[in-house]
Amino acid sequence: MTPALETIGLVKRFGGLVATDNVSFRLEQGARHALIGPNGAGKTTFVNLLTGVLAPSDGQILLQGEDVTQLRPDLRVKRGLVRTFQINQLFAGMTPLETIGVAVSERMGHGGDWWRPAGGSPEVIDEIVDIATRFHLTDVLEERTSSLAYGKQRLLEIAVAFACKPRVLLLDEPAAGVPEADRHELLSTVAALPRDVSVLLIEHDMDLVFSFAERISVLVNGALFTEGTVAEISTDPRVRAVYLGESVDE
Amino acid sequence: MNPEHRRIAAKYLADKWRWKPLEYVFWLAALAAVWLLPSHHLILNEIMITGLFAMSLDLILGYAGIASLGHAAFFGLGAYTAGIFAIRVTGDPLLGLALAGFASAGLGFVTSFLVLRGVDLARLMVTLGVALVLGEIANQLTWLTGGADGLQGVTIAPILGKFEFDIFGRTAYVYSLIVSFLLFLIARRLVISPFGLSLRTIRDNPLRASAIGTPVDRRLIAIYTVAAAYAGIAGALLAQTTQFVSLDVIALHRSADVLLMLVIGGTGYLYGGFVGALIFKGLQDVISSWTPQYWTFWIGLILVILVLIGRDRMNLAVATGLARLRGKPAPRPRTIVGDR
Amino acid sequence: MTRRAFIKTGAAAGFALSLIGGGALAQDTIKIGLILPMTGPFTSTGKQIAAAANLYMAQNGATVAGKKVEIILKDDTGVADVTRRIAQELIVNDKVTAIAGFGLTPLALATAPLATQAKTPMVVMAAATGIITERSPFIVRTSQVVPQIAGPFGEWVAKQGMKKVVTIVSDYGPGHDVEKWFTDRFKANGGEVVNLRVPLQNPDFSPFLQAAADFKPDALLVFVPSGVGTQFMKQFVERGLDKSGIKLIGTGDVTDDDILNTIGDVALGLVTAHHYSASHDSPENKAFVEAFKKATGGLRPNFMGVAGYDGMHALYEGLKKTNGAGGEALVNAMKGLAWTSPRGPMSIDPDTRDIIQNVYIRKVERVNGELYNMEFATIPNVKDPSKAK
Amino acid sequence: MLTILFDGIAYGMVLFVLACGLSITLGLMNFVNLAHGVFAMAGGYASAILMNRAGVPFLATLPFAFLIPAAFGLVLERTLYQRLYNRPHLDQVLFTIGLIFMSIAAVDYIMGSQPQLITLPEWLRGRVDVFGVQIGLYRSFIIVVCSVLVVALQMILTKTRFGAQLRAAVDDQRVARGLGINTSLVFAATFAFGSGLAGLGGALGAEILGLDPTFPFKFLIYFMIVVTVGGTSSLTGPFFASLLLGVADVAGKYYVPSLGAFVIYTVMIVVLVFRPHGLFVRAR
Repeated sequence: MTPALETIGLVKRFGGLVATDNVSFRLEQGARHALIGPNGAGKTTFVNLLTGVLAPSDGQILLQGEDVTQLRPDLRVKRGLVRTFQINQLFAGMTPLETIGVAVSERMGHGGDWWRPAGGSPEVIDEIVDIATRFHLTDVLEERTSSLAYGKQRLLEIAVAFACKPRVLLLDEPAAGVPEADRHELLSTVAALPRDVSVLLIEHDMDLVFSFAERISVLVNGALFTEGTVAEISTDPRVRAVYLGESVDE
Repeated sequence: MNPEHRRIAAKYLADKWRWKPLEYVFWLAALAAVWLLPSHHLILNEIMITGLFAMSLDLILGYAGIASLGHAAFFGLGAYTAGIFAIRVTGDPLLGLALAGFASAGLGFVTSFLVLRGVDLARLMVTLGVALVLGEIANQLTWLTGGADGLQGVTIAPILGKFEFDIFGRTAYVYSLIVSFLLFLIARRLVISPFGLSLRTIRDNPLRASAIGTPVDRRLIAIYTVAAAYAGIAGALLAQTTQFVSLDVIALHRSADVLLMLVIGGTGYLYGGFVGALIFKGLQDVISSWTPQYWTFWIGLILVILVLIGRDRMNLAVATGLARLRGKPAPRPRTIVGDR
Repeated sequence: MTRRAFIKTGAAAGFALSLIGGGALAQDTIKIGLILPMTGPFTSTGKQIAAAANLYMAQNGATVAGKKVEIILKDDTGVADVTRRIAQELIVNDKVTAIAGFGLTPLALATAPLATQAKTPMVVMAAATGIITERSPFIVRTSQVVPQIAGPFGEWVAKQGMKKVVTIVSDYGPGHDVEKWFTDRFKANGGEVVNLRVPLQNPDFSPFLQAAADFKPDALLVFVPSGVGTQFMKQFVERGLDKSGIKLIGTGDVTDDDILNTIGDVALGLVTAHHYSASHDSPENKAFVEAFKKATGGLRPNFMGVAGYDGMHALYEGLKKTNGAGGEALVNAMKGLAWTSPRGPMSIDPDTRDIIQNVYIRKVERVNGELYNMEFATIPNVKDPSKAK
Repeated sequence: MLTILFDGIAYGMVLFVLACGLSITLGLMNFVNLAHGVFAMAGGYASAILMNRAGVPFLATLPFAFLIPAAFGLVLERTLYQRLYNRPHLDQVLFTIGLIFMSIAAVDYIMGSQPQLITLPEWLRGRVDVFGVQIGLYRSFIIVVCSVLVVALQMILTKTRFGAQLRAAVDDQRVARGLGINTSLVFAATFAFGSGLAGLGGALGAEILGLDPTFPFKFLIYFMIVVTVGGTSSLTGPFFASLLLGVADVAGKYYVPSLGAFVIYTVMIVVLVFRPHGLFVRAR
């Protein structure tokens, strides 16, 4: 089967620094895959390459088998590659209702429509409410995003991505900074994502990774260090060494 | 799905585009001035045109977050287009208006590529530079624009062949009012549309806007072009109602004044431009007839006080009132360069 | 009444009102709208004219033909469309008998059609481009016309034996006029001219001075707005051009009496042509200068001031003749007026409504510790050559 | 040819001294102080008044041209500016434009609208011939003074304790405060210093640029161009930008006078389109 997302020999250099070093990576259809690595391993750069925020120095990115290496970020989103951000990237002056609404309209191709009022069509409203319900946001629909509790903002962060109907979802440390009390709500929401969405979880928190992922890739110094099932990775002494900062002898 | 939630959401969105009482008050008052303030039509005409101009700036600053210090480039191009068209082709005002709109839209489209990238301070200076260059071109093309002496001999035919421009500025005011109102209606549709909403996402967070599939650059190009067309039409209105065009239509002070007025009136709710123009021009008129030489001091003092005690509080009566009636929080001040 | 008809009637009635507004309606007071640059870079023009106009009224009484004269002073803000709107409001709302002032050419040109439309006399007291008076039959000018000064000056300079002159003018209407008329007359008398133009907003003249020096001319003619001229002269001297045998000459704008004294020694020896100098040797002028200084706390009147003073004189004399009526009658009454102004003999050309006056050739000298433009040659009764066909 | 280059450099130097204060407030303190020209004007007027009314020689007025605007800046900073540090930039723009309006009218009222003139001492007038190149003495003087200033400023910023404190305060106010730095005092001192520099620039530049009440508006564009083209992250950026613009402007006007006015704006647009953060800012 064609992988949902694949990179072939992906390289990104910043001047002399190699941030992504010849990464060839496959995300299978419907996967629950985690990408881990110590700080500075190049996880964020890798995500930025996948979503098109950065252009790779070399290599290819295939989305459902289609080469999207040169494609603009918004067009990748239209093809189903959607991400969330490690640090909330929301629209401070808007409400969750508007935020989800704009994502839904955009996905339905209404984004350039300048004559009909936003939310004029019933199916848009239906979908907004549907998503808000799924992400426990119905009680704060009309509040300003900047005044929401952090946990709610975090949920909104994922809800917005979900509103884009992803086929491949990149979750960048979804639980980062979420207070313990709200954590469960968030994690159960993530776990309940439909099975036809392939998920790549970029994470620091090993507990979360082990509970969610079925496969794990380890990124070290920009290069793919190893890959395997949860069991393989959790028992791999080299991975442990990397995380403990010890030198690894291959 | 809980139908109650659905009802609330639908109502919330519907409220966004419903007309609020204060909006009716505003436009009815503007209309009533046709009969009630006959001796003020000249300045009202100027305020209306400036208000329209400021509204066009609001479209890019208030909604899309593009700060411009060269918006007069489009205003000026519109004014010159309308003036030259009247001299060389025909004095029909509506044709001139349309042509001016198209010309400025064209310039807006071309120059929009210059403002796509870049931080706000750079945008301010690039737009400023474009306007300065254009002003210099207008100065040098003396055969076409009249250069520093101004474009003379503009005669405008009666509107629709019937309404002649009179010396009291009555026709002028009614004309500007109608054109401004129609353009306002379109702008109002535009800002509540999905397109308008997507602009606000770009203003708030372009990175995320792109990550939900919004083609950021295209949207910015589109709104910049529309705003340029609006500014061009405002310029054409000025050229037609004063039947003269001089280099100051494009000068820096016009760009700066319109930015001032918009900020005074508040950004992001379309009326800010009109309110700001009314306050600024009104004050200027009153104070300068009281002290022709030192009125700038008092205007300056008012600006300083305005900022010190907080523009939001000063605007409370108008802006929050309007906003509350429109069912959304008070318009927030926007930043030019971004807060640290 | 339909709305259209309403507007039409309103407009018609309004126009009728404006026709008589100039005369019959102004029963007890004669209002004169004075629109001047009171803020911005040309403030000194506004101050001079306003002070001189007030001085004239103080000296000659505030009544003419039994009616009280009142000046309404407005700031033009330096913007053409605002100036026009203010003039329009003065005509429509304040029902002024005449509008006056106008510091800059585009502002005057923007307002000219209004004067025609409302049949309101418009006295131009500063703006000096030739075409202004041709834009409306209601315009009378009491300042000067650029060709009137630059043309004869070109001729005079040629007659002094100079062969090659570089002109440096600011890139706007009056500058172009100076360039054209000086060049034409100088060439006609056998000289050779190189023309350079400087942007209006230009802080540093060094590149232009360098370019001018490269031509090694006998003289360098300069025309820049009053005030900026100082910068020019300083940089001229700084580059040592004064010692290189190049004579700096100009129209009197650069040695404006208002600032001449503060320019300092760099101005010494500068030869200029103009219609007014505060040092003009006549009893009228001595009285005027003294009264002006007294009224303004020591300010020396310049050519703007005298134009304001004479503008009021023209209006007063005209109003006397029409017995206080405005409109076309007032313009006709002002045509052909002749009197001895502080600047010397002057008159209003009945054909062009423009000014006829002497042009003086002057040299900057130190007199009693102060710098003055000392007149040493006179070209009498110069008409505007651009209209003398 | 070399004379043109020389003139351009001198012109650029004047621009730099005028603008570097702005690059400090805008770049380091992130405050859009459009009223920067007001302080420059204050310096120019201080110098002119002292010279013309009190007969103080030109050089002796220069310290006052620095100190008076600095004091003036300090007072304004303590009373007004500091309230606006955390306000949106549009508020700062509005506020400082208000200040410009007020200052123009006030100076006009007090001093009159006529230009103020500075008389140079004899030894700074005229020009000398150096290896066939005509060098204006005053312009050489400006180049020397400004060069010293640039070096001194860079030293202060990078080598002194105050410079370190300032950079710390700018990077993160809270952390700096935690380290025991009195950020409010540092900002006040910096603002006063920037105002003083502007004043010095006003006094030095008055001879070349002229000085009248409209000064703050007339040269605002030039300040802004220098600061944006140079970038706001350092002082060397604006310095080289000033030189570049000065030379481009003077050379442009000399070689293609008809296009003279376009040169400086075109340079700015091109630079900012390709380097929105300024010419001399290292790419991220």
